[in-house]
Amino acid sequence: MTAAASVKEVMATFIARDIADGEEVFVGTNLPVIRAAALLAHLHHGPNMRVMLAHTRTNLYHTPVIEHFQLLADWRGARWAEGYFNDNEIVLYQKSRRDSVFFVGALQIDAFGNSNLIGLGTDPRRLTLRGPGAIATTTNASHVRRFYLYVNEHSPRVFVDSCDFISTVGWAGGGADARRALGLPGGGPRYCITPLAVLDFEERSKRMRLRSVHPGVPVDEVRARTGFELIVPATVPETPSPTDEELSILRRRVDPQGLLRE
Amino acid sequence: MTAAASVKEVMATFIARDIADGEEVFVGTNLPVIRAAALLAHLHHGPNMRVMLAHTRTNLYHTPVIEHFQLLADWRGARWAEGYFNDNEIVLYQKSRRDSVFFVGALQIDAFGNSNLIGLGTDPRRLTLRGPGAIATTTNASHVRRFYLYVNEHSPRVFVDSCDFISTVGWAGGGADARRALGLPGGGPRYCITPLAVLDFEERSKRMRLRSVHPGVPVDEVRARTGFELIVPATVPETPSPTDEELSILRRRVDPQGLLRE
Amino acid sequence: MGDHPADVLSGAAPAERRSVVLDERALDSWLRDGMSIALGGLATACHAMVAVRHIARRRLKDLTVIGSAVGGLDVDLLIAAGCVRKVICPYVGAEALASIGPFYRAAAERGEIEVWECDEGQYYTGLQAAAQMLPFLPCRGGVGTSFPAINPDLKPFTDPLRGETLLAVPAIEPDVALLHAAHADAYGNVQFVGTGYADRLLWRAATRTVVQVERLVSNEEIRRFPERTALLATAVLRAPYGAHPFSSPGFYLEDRAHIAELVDAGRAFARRRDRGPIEAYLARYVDAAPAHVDYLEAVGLRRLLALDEYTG
Amino acid sequence: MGDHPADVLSGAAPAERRSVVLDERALDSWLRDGMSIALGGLATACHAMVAVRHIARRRLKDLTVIGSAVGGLDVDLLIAAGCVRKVICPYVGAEALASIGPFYRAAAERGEIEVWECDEGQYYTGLQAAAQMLPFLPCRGGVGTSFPAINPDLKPFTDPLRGETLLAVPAIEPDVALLHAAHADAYGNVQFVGTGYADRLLWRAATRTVVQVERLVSNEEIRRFPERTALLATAVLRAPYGAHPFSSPGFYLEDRAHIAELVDAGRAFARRRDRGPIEAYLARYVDAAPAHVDYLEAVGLRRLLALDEYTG
Repeated sequence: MTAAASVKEVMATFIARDIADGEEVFVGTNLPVIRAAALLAHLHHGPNMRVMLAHTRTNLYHTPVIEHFQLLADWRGARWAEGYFNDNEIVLYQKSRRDSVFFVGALQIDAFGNSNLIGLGTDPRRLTLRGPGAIATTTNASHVRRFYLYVNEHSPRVFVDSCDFISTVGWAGGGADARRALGLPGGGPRYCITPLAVLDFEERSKRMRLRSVHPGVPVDEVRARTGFELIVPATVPETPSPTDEELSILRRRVDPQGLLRE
Repeated sequence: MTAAASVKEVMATFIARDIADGEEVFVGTNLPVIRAAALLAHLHHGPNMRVMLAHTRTNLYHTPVIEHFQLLADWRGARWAEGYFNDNEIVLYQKSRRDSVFFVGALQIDAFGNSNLIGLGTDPRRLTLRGPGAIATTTNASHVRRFYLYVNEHSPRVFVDSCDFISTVGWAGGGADARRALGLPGGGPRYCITPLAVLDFEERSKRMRLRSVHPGVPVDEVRARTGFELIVPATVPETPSPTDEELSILRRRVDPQGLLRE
Repeated sequence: MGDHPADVLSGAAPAERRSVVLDERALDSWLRDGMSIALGGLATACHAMVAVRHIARRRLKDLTVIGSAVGGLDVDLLIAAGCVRKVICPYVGAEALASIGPFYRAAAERGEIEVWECDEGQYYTGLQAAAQMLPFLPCRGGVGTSFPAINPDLKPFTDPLRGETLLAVPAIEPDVALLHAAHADAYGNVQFVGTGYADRLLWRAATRTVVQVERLVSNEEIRRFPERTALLATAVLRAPYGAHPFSSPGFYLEDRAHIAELVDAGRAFARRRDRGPIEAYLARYVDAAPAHVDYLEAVGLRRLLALDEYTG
Repeated sequence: MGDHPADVLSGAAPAERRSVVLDERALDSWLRDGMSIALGGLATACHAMVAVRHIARRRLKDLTVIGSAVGGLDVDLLIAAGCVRKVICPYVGAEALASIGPFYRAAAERGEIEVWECDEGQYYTGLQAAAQMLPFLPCRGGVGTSFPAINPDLKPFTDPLRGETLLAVPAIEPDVALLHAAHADAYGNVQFVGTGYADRLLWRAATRTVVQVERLVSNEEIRRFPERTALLATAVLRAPYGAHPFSSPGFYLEDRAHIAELVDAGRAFARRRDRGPIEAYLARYVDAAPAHVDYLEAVGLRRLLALDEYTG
């Protein structure tokens, strides 16, 4: 009955299913997949989630259609507010929001999920490419129970042997104890979601491992477009597609404009 | 025309004249002299003072009569609010309120204006007298441009050679450099006001010095009721009495109940 | 991955948004011996007295009580009931009504409770550290004083950048914060009349927060003034007159006669070690009043209605 | 005692409460070369653009610009005008409208500006230190990363209590904070529509704070909702549409066409080192518009009225 799910709809669904009721999500602006994932989780199985939107906290479980706002500070997104928060409070007061579901973008990611938003080059005073900067990723990823790496491009220039700079720690030099050794209370990266696949971290070494490929993506392509040695199990499942119910929530309530189908 | 000023009215007037327009004052509750001093300064020459009352900030320059509230948290005192503040902000954010006019009470005060609100005794686990505690005096007195010591009793048990414990630093071991040596940015105690006299601190040694005696108080009495060697100049003036204008503001607008005349 | 809520939840999603409104009797599940408990309000206002009396009624033991920065007689009552091992509070008393809490003073002087000596700056610094998930935060207030000698948890250190001497204050981490506020909706959106003192910080620092409110309101009423929402409670308890004998901004003044009863009982104990008056007080207002409404009846409706801010 | 205001004031008390409302032309007295200037708002909203354009018009030099945590193109404009020596900001850009500020990127890559590399946690920690008058505050975010190597001001140290490794962040101390808000009275009581982002903290950290407002209101209107008063400004500037081309919550949306002009000028410079477009932009919107109203006329009334939040 519904048209086949797009790759972005598959990605959003995978993430949404991993978000539990009661957790805190930020309805982002710049990344439609992450915005859709947060709202799908909320509307599908998360009536008690804390939904952060335009520096307000709300609950949209009964909101028929959630308009998409392209900019973080678009005040129209505050119409549903149950409370306001100040930007500095949300970044500094980590204890009251350890269950925040956090996403980290990157220019570069290494085999242990360490990532770089600072820039490319060797001399930080003369970067060959000045990156956007770390925003809140460094501090949030140090404290939240888990976070997700998310990139729009799956290529050897993103997935590198070693980042030029590290702005967010994943599993540092590797090993399940790596973060504890650094004194980071956060749970670390759980998955890395790309346009080709879902990657996770092998339990002991915490090296990146291919968990599933999106529909139609060959395993070899993922391996070829990853710049480091990726752990590839004997059998790699396909990233599951949304159910009709999930797809209908996505297309009717979350993304009627079809940003995920472009 | 007006009846002679009471000692408490003289004390309040002395303090009020030392408070400049534009400064921040807390309208306290428990100490009528300090409350009256703050309001007299505001109504007499401080139209731009920040008046802190019941955890709100306001301006009462045109308020005909300012009702006295006996308790810090009496919400009726908030009726004039221009803004609210949280207790933790007022204590931690010292930079935006260095011009706050602050008063420190004490169980004991030594010759250099160090003071004690913790208690009396030798073993802190078994105080012979458990004091009320330091409230915010320690931190505020470390930062504000100046503060005042204020006591309701002038006796050798208050003015001691050495405090059993020090909860607020005055001039530490003495000397104009004592506070800088400790790294305390605040300007230190400026005056000590008692029911008998006003004391200040000799410029070089920062030892306590008799500055003026209240009307009718003999210099010898002050010396006798001070438990340490007080610097007494050859001539000691009398603490000036309020003008008719000041007295009329006190009695009509600040203290119609006559708490200062009891 | 057991830390991940998705693994914990059965996967069966609740159909609707859950109410966090608590039945008084369910308070037991939030409180136990040895806990570290933060009490909101300030001085003679807005203490969570339904919860405090519940603790006293249960005679919980060995509590670390983190009173408000200007701690009230809520702390004194818990000491009177024998619930307290340690007090973290820059002051305990009721200003003009009791310059210092009589039970607090007596217990401290007799070494029956441990006092974590601090001023408000050190106190808030420790709570701030907990809220920020930091092991400590630095504080200048206390340098040059007796605090580090009296309270070895306040450790002088040299700041790594400019070499100044500061005090390191360890995180003060309440297991639960017990607050009283004007109103909340069923989902834990709490709004104050007034400033809320430092209750927001207690919430940020505490693992869980239970808030008593004068009124339960609709979610729509909360959304009407979202800028007034101060915090998100883990649980909400409807408690009209729930701060009595203390004041509740916008609702009622403190009950001075009742507070005097408590203070007099304290003085009898402090001066003559006579526990008669406090035992009578506890029997009447705590033990014989299992529910909040029983307590209010014991106080009496006429008394309660006489506490109005403007006709009182 | 020269530090004591009573000695400074002539003793002659002003007869009335002073207005802190500023004439645009008086902005000069608040700003000078080499200053450390904090800019409020966030991303594409609520930047103090009247003040920012004033700085650009004067071509002030060697400024340290402390942008908002998600810094906008207000920072980029100052870099374009050659006013900036150093940027303290976790991000500079306009999200979907410009993933990174083009002048910021070009100047940083060419080493023409110094970037104080930080994330939001380190940034807010430094401002918090200034507000608390502390030489530093600790931060966990950055441990295990390249930040300390790139920015030696972020110094790893061992916490004196538990021995954890943390970063010491020095106080970030703005000489002046330039903010934009909804309204204020003549005495500097500032209220926002919306959250105010982190403007309260910039105010607490800064030595002085100048606030542009959409509306000047009566003191009585401020007292009607005192809980909404966010900060007390040192000076207030009436500036309707004063955040343009950025949005002002409750008043207008960002002007995307105008922002595109600026971004395109930036890209011409970044890609071809062609300063033509930005010089044309500065000539038209900055130099030829000495007063805010001149700027608004250059933008055009039709354009301004088309930025409405709900009919737009």
